Amino acid sequence: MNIAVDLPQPALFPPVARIYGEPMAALPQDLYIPPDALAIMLDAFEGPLDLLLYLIRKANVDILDIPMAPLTRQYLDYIDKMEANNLELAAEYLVMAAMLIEIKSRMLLPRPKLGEGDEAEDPRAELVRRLMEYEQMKIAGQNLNALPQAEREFFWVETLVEKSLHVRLPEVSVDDLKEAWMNVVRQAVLKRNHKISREELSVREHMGIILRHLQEKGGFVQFETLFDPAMGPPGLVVHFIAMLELGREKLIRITQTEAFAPIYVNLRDGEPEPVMEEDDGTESGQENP
Amino acid sequence: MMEPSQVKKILEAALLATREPMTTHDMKKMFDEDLSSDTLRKLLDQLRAEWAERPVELIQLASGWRFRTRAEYLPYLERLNPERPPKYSRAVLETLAIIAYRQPVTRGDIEEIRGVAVNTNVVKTLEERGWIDVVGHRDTPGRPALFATTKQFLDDLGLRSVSELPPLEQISQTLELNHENQ
Amino acid sequence: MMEPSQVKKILEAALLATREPMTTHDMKKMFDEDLSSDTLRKLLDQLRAEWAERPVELIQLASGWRFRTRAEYLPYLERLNPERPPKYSRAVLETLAIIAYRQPVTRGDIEEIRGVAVNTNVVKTLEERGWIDVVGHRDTPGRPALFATTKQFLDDLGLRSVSELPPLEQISQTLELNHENQ
Repeated sequence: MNIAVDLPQPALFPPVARIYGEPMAALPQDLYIPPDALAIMLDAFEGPLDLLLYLIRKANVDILDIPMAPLTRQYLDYIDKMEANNLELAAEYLVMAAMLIEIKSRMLLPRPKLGEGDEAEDPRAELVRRLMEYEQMKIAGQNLNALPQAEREFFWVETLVEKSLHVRLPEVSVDDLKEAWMNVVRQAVLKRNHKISREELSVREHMGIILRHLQEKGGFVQFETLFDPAMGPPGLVVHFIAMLELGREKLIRITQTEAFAPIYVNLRDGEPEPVMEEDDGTESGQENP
Repeated sequence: MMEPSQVKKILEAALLATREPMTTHDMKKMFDEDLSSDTLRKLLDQLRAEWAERPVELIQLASGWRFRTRAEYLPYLERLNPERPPKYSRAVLETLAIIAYRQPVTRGDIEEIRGVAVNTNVVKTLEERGWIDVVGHRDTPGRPALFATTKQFLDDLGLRSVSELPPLEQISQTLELNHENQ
Repeated sequence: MMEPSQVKKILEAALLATREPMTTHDMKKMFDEDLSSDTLRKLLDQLRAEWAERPVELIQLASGWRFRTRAEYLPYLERLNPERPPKYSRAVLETLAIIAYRQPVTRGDIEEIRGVAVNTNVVKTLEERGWIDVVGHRDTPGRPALFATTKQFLDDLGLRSVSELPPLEQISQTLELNHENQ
């Protein structure tokens, strides 16, 4: 219905009527259209159906009872004018002209009866069906256009996601570790028949625990404080062996000034080794000679 | 077991951040434990209610759920983006309507309804917008492509399905009724 | 005159929908009436406070303001588009294995066992992860640092103690078996 609403020069075609409440620019009554305006008119129509609909709606006739003679005359006038002005006319307009003439001529003839009680089809029926379907889709297009549209009537919410805020760390499983260790061993075997000791693993862990404990306590603790009864007998034994191992590896020093005196354990870390002590092999520890 | 309130917060975070409508299948993927469709639906309804008074709303679309700004804020928001989406010509809108309401259709079907040849650019415009695509070929000579509207078309119009399109004006019905009366 | 609460809602809608950080200049553009920088700042601070308990936060970046998903929700969002988990290099894993099985060890010990020099980054990677640390120094020339695994390492691998690692003996046997089969 909104046929002429897109006309770029409303001054030429001011709305003179409203159909379904929408303004509509009327063609001049005699269909005389200035040549330059004709090009605009042609652009304004989406094709022969659109033009026909316009003519029908303008004449305010019932679409189901189209007066074929005046409609055809108007349509042909329009086509002639366009051709006279050498405007390029889509072939569809000429096809429609032929169709209109055919319908008009068939309406002049008596309708042949197909059978008892059967009424022959109105020659206009197909045209009417097409006009209505077209009009329906034309309105539907406008209705679609009226729906709220993303980025036109509303906007999607999209908060910032900064992946860098969450650094994903590699995961390592016990199996990965085992696999890595097997690699190491395999390499070692290949290289130089490296001896793999069957050392009790927990001793090594406890060595770390003792060293860490000593560091926390300033590198110097009383022997007893190293042992927490909560470790249980096996834990205490392992812990004790770890302490001896640390001593053997010269990582700690275990000292006692005299029998039954407190035993002290201290880190050899950061403390210069009194040379004489190791060299003469005495058990005197820190005692003054 | 995660608290429902925590699940809801995670859903909210995801829905606010998503770049596409989120399916419930996606939502469930975020959680270790199984989230029943019922529970999920209940939480989404709660979220929607909680946002009822706020300037953005949670809506369900053809391809999932997403937050969008409410229509009443358009006059302010549009001042931020002078670049608006293109205004479509009547040819584009009519073609879109035919594809939307009569899908799947061939170019020939569209030409028959509109009574004019379909300009290639019209179809291209709609394809590039992601609103229509080829869903098959009709088994007739030339095997013409069949066009249909996409989920994105529905999403962009805030619809869940084609059945939510505005109903067609009942022109054809009038025609049939009148025919019977003749 | 628009109510401050209404201005705040419009700001909220715009900030939630923006794809780029919004400058205060942009924000002012949305309103007919002059919005003083002071008022704007106050409203933004209020918004930030209102969102304090929510899964997204209003932040000020160099180029403007924007809502951002809080970091604690990223692990869930990540499951929507899972990326391949990062992996440690063989050098890192082997070094870790040596430290775990032979602790406390020096870098020299590791080099001796692996037969190659230990890259500083390898040790740094493990230290930064909190999986190893220096528990002392061996009393040999240069006083090299002794590395051991930490409690965090045990926690992260789900172990109660290092003794729960697959025993060396078993590994060696497997290896010998494999060798025999070869």
